[in-house]
Amino acid sequence: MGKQSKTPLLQVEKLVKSFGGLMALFGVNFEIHPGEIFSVIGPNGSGKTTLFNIITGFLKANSGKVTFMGKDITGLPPHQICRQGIARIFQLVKPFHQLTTLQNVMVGRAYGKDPATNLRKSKEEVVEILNFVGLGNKIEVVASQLTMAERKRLELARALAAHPQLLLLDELMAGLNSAETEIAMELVKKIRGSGITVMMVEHIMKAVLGISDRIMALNIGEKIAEGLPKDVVKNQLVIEAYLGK
Amino acid sequence: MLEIERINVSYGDLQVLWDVFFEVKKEEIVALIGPNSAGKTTTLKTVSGLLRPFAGEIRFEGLAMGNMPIHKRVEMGISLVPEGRGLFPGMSTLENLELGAFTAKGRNCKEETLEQVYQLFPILKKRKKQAAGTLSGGEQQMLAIGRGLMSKPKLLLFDEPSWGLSPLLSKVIYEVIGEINHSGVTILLIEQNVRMALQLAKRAYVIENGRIVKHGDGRNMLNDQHIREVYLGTESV
Amino acid sequence: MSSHRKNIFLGLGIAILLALVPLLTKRNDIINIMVLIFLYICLAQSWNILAGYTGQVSLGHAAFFGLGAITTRILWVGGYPFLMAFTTGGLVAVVFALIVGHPALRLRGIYFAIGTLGLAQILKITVGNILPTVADLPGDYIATYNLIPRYYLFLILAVIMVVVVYLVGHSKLGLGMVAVREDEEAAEASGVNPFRQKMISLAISSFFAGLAGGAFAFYQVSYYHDLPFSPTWTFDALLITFVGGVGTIVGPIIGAFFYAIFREFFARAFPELHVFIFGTLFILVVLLLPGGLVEAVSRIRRLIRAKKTDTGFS
Amino acid sequence: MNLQVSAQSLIFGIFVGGLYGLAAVGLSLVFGVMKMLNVAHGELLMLGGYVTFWFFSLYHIDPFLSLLPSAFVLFLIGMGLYKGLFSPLAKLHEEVKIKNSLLIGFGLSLVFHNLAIRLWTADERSVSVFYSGWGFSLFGLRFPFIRLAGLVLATIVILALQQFLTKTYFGKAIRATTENWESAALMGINIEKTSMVSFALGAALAAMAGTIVSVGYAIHPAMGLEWTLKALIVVVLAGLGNIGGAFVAGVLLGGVESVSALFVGPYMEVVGLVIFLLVLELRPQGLFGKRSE
Amino acid sequence: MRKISIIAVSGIFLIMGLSSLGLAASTKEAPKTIKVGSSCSLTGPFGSGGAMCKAGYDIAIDDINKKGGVFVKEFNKKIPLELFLLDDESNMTLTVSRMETLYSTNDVVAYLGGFSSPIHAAQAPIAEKNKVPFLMVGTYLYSVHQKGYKYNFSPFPKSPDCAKAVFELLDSIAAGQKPKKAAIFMEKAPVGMELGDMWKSESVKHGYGEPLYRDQPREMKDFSPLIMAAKAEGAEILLTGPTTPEGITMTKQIKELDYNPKFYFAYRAPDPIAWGQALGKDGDYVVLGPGWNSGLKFPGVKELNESHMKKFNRPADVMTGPAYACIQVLAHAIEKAGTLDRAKIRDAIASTNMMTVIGPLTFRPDGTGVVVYFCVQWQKGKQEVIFPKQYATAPFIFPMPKWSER
Repeated sequence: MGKQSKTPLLQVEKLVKSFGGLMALFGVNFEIHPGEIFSVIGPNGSGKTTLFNIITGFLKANSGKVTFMGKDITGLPPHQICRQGIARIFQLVKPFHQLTTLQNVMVGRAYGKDPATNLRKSKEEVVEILNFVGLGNKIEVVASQLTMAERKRLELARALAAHPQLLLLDELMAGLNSAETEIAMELVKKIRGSGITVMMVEHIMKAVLGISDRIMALNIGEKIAEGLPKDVVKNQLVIEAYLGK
Repeated sequence: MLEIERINVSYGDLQVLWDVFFEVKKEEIVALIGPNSAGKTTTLKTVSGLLRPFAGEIRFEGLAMGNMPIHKRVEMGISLVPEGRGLFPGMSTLENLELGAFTAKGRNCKEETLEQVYQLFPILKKRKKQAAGTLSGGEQQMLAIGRGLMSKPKLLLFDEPSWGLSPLLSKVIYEVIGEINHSGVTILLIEQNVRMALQLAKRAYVIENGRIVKHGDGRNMLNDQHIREVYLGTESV
Repeated sequence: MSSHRKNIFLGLGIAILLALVPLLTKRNDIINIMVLIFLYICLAQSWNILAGYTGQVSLGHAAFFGLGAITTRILWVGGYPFLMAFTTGGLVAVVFALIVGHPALRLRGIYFAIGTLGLAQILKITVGNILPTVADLPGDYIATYNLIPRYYLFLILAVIMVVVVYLVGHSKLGLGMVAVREDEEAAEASGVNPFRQKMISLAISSFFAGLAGGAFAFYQVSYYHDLPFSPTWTFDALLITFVGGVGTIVGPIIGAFFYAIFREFFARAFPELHVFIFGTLFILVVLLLPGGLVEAVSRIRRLIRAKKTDTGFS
Repeated sequence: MNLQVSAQSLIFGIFVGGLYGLAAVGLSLVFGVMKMLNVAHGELLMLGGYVTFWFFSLYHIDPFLSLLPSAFVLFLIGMGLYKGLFSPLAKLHEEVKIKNSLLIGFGLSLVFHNLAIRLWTADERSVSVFYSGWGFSLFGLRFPFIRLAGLVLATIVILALQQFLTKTYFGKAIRATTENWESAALMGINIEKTSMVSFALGAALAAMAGTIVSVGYAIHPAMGLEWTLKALIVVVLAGLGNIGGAFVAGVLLGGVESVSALFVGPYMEVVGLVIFLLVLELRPQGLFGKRSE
Repeated sequence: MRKISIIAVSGIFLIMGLSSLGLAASTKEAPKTIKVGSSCSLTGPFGSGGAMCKAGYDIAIDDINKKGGVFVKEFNKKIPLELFLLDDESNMTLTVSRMETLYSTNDVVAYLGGFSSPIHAAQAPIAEKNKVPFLMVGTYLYSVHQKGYKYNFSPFPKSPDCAKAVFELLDSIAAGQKPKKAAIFMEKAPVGMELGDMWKSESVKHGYGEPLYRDQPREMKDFSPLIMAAKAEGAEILLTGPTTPEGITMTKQIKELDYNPKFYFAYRAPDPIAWGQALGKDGDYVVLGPGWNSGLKFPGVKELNESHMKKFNRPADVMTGPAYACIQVLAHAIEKAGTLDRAKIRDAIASTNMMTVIGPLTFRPDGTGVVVYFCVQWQKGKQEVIFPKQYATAPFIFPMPKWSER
C-alpha cells in the first residue's frame, strides 16, 4: 500500500489524443502519489503506450494537462521532461547498439537530472547502477551483443542513471520467464524502496498483482477501472476487456 | 503437415530461439502462446522464410525447406498474416487482395476466392477502391486475413489476429478463423489473447524465452496452473 | 586510462614523424601529396563529426569549406595578418552554419542530404557570379611562395582536427552525439536534446571545414573563387570517410591516404586508364569491406590473434 | 520582358523539364524499390545517349526509332550491374545499404566515364536528324518537332510506366515491394527478381532520357554528374519513391529555371534551388510525398 | 595490437606512395632524354580539348625524335625528348599536384599546358614558383599574363586578339551590308568577362552601338531566354562563348526558334571537329577563332596533317597545331640555349623568332605570343580560314543564310 500524501507526484487530467480519426485516449484522468507503484493494464491498443508517450513528451496530446510535482509539463520536449525527473524505458527496447553498456548508461547519467559533467568521476556510480540491475559483468560489452533480457536491464539502468523521481516502465517483464519475472519484481520493489515512484504498463498479471499498489485499467482509450489490485481484477469490465467474454 | 525440428534462430549475434519444435497436422488449428518477445513472431517468420534457422529443420508436407526462398514457400501453400498486418498502405484494398493472389495458383482462381473473401468480410467490397492505409484497424485486419486467403494457402499462419482490436471485433475475427479452418485450411496462430486462442485451438504450444516449455490440448491448457499463473493471473476468474 | 595514454603517444609519434618529412626530403611532390592528404583528413574528419558521430549525412560540406576559403583569401590578400584571416574564415563558416542549421536540421535522412546539397549549390552559383575573377596572389607572393609553411599549417590543422575529434569522441558531448545517431528517441528519453547536439556538431564541423578552406586558400596559388564551393569537395569528404570507416577516428585518416595515394599512383602508372582502374578498385573495396578500410585493420588484427591462439582449435 | 518571350522560354523550359523528370523517374524507382541510391544514374543516361548515337552513326537508325532498342541495351546492362554489384547489398541494413550503394555508384561512374572516353573519345556528340530544327508556330510561339516529340515520348513512357505499375501483376509487385518488401515476399513475390527488373527499368529509363538528350542537346563522357545531381533534386522535390510526381516535379523545375533565366540570368538555378528548399521546409515529405506518421 | 596494425597499414600506404614516386637522378652526365611534362585533362569536362593537345605533343615529339632528338651543345649530342603527360581529371587542385609531381619526380625541363582557362589559371603560378618554362595553348585568358610572371608563354591568341579581329572582320563587310546591333552572351567567368567587356567596347568603338549583353548561366540546357532576347532586340551579330555541348544545344535552339543573326561568332564551342559531326549542316557559317587550322600553308602543316591522318584518320585538330608549335618552340629554344638549364631555356623562349606550324611567332614581354589571329568559318562541314585574307582558304560567307533558306 503506497503512502498517500496530499500532493500527487504526477497528475493527469482529461487527456485526449487521436491519430487521424482514431481516438487513442479519451479523457483519461488519474494521479500518482510519491512512493507508490502504479500499474496500467489493458488489452493491446487500449492506449497504454500512447499515455506513456504523452507523459514523456514524445507525443502531443490534443487536449488535457500533465502536472509533475506541481509543475505543468504538458507539451515539453522529452529531454526536458527527463531532466525534470521522469525517466522511462521503451516497450521495444532502444539501446544505443554500437555503444558499450557503460556508455549506454553514461548517457543517462550525463544528460538526465543533475547531469554529470565529468564522465570519469561518475563512472563509479554508473557501474554501481549496472551492478544493481545485474549487468555488472558486462560493462564493456557492446549493446548489440546483449540478449533481449539483458537489453531490458540495460534500458532500466539507463533510465535509473537519469536520477528520476518517477520511472515509467513499459512492459519491463515482457519476454521474461517466471524466474526472471520474480527477479524483475524484486528489482522494481527495490527501486521503489530507494524512493523512486514507479508507473508501469504490464501484461504479466502475476507481476502486476504482485507488486502494484494501485492499478488503472484502460480499454480503447478509456479508463474502465482504477483501484486496489484485488478490486480491479474482479471488475467485470476488466475481465471482459482483457480476457474476452 | 508442418514439422518443426529443433530450430535455432538468431538476429545477428543475438540468439532468440533454442531448439524450438512442434508440428501442425492437416486441418488442425494450433496455437503458439507465450509472453511478448518470447519468440512467437520469430517462429512464424522462420516458418515463412523471412528468417533462416542456423540449425534445425522445417518440413512442409514432408519436404525439407532448407534455404527455400520466401516466395517459393508461398507457392507451396504457406501464407502468413503478419503482425501489424503488413498491408501496402498506399495501394487500394482491391490491389492488396490481388497481390495476395500473386502466385500462379492464386491467380488461377482469383475471382472465385475474391468472392469468398467478400462473403467473409462484406465491408471489404465496399472499401475496395480505398487505400489500405485509410481503413480502420478492424478493416485492416480483415483485409490482412482476406489477403492471406487469396493465395489459396494450405497452411495459414496468423500473427496476433486480435492485435489492436476491440473484444467484439476479435470475436468476429476468431469466428472467421474458425470458418476458414472448416473450409479445410490448416491454421497456426500466435496470440496474446490466450483465452480466445486456447478456446479455438485444438492443440497449443507454450513458448517462453525462445524455448517450447509445454504443449497439449487447447482446452486443457486453459485449466493448466502454469498458464493461469502466467497469462491469466492467479487471482482472476 | 592506459589506452588513452597509448593513443596519445601513438598520435604524437606519428605527428612528429610527419613533422620531420620536410627535413628528410626536398621533393615538392611528396610534400604536395602530403598536403593533399592532410587536406583530405581535415575535410573528411570535419564531415565525420557531423555525419559519422551525429548521424547527419550532409552534402553541403563544400559550402563551409568555400566560405572559409573565400574569407581567408580576401582578407589575407587584402593585407590582414594571415592567422586573423584564417580564423575569421572558420568563424564565417560557423555563422553561416548557425543561420542555416535551424531550418536544415529539421529535415531527416536523404531530405537533409539533398537539402544541404541545394544550399551549397546556391552559394556556389552566387559566389561564382559575384566574384567571377581568378583568385590569384600578387606576383611578389609567388616569388616567395614556399610549400613548407603550407605543409606545417595543414599538418597542424589535421593534428588539431584529429585531436578535437578524439576529445569530442571521449567527452560528454560526443556521448550525446553518438546517442543521437544511434537512436534519437532513446537519447531524448535520457535527457539529450537532439537538436542542440546536432547544432553543436554542425558548428564544430563547419568551423573546421572553414579552417580547411582557409588553409586551402593559403596553399592554392591561383583558382576561380567558386572552386572551393564545388560539390566535389563534399563528395571527396564523404567518399574518404565512408571508404575509410565512418564514425571512427582512424577511418578518415586511412581513407585519405588511400584516396590520395592510390589515385596519384594510378594516374602516374596508367595515364589513360587510371580513372577506370581506381573506380574498379574502389568498388572492390566496398564489396569486400562493407565496413570500410578500418575493417581491413580489424581483420588483420583478428588474423594475428587467430594465429596466436591457433594451437587449441582445429 | 514581353509576354511572348516569357511564354517561349516557359515552353522550352518544359521541354528540358520533361528530361529532368524522365531522368529522375528512373532514380526514384530504384530508390523506392531497393532503398539504394545509384549515383551512377547520370552515367547510365550518358551510356544510353551513346548507344543511340551508335545506332544513328553506324546504322543510320532514327533516334526516335532507336529509343526502345537503346533502352533495351541499357536494360540488359542494368540487369548485369544489379546481379554483379548491387544484389550483394540487398541484405544489408538500410543505412549501410544506401551508403554502400552510393559508394559503388561512385566507383561505377568513374569506370563508365573512363570507358566512354576509350570507346567514343572525349568528344562531344549529338545526333542531328534531317528534320532537326523543324517545327511549327502557334500564336507566334515555336514548337520544334524533336523537342515536342521528346516531351511527348517522355510523357508516354511515364504514362506507360504508370499503367505498368498499376495495371499489371508485375508492376503491382514492384509497388508492393516499394511499400513493404517483407509483406511483398509473403505474397509470393520474388524480391530478387523484382529488384533486378526495377533496377534494369531504372537504367532503361535513364537510357531513354539519354536518347532524347542526344537529339536535342549534346552528350559527352563527363555529363553524368550534373544529371545525377539534377535527378536527385527532382526526386527529393517530388517526394521519395513517387514516380509520377517525379516527372511533374521535373517539368516544373525546368519551367521555373528557364523563365527565371529571363529575369535573373545567371542566378536561374538559384531560383529553382530556393523553391526546392522552400518546398522542403513547408512540406518536408516533398511535393507529392505522403506524410508518414 | 590494433594500433600496431593501423601503423602497419598506413606504413604500407606510405611505402607504396613513396616507392611509386621513384627516385630522381641528378647527375651531370648527359641525360638519356630531355623530359617535358604536361598536366593535361584526359578525363572530365575538358577531356576532348586535352586529347587534341596530347595529339599535338605526341606527334611533334615523334617528329623530332625521328631525327635523333634535340642537339644540346652542353653535352655535344642529340638527346631525344620524352613527354610525361599526367591526367588531371579536369580538376584544378589535382592539376597543381600533378605539376609538382612532374617537377619533382620527373624533373622536367619545361611544362606544356593542359586545356581550358581555369586549369591554366591554377597551373601558371606553379610554373612560376618552380621556375620552369611553361608553354600553354587552349586558353584565351589574358589576365594571367598580366601578373608579371616570367616563365609563362603562350603561342595562342588571347582575348584582346579575338576582340580586335572579330570587329576587323566585321569592318571588312561592304558598307551597305553591315549588320546592326550585337548580342553578347558570355559566362560570368574570367575569360567570359574579359572578352565580353572587350567586345562591348569594340562594338561601340566600331560603330555598332551598345550591344545587348546577357550573362550566360553555367551548364545551361535551355538557351531560349537568351536567344529570344536577342531576337526580340533584332540583334544581327551574335557573339558568344559557350562550351561545346552548350554550343551544340544553343545552335539547335537558334534554328528551332528561327533566330537569324547575320553573323554568329563563338569562341571555344565550334573548335573541335565534333561540332560539325554533331550539328551537320546546321553547324555551318559559324565563325570561330581557334588559333589555328589544318588548312594553313605554313611549313610543317602538311606533314603534321599526314601524321595525324595516320593516327586518327583525319587532319589535325585546332588545338593540335598550337600544341605542336609549343614543342617546336621548345626544341628550338633548347638548341639555342645549348643547355638544359631552365632559366636559360626560358630566356631562349622569350627571344623566339621563328616560323612554326601556326605561322611566324615571337613573344611579347608578358609572354603572350604575337600570333596571327585566324578567323575560321564552318563551311560545308569543314573549317575554312577566312581571315586574315592572305591566309584564307575560302571566302568569308556573309550574311549567314536564313534557316528557312538553307
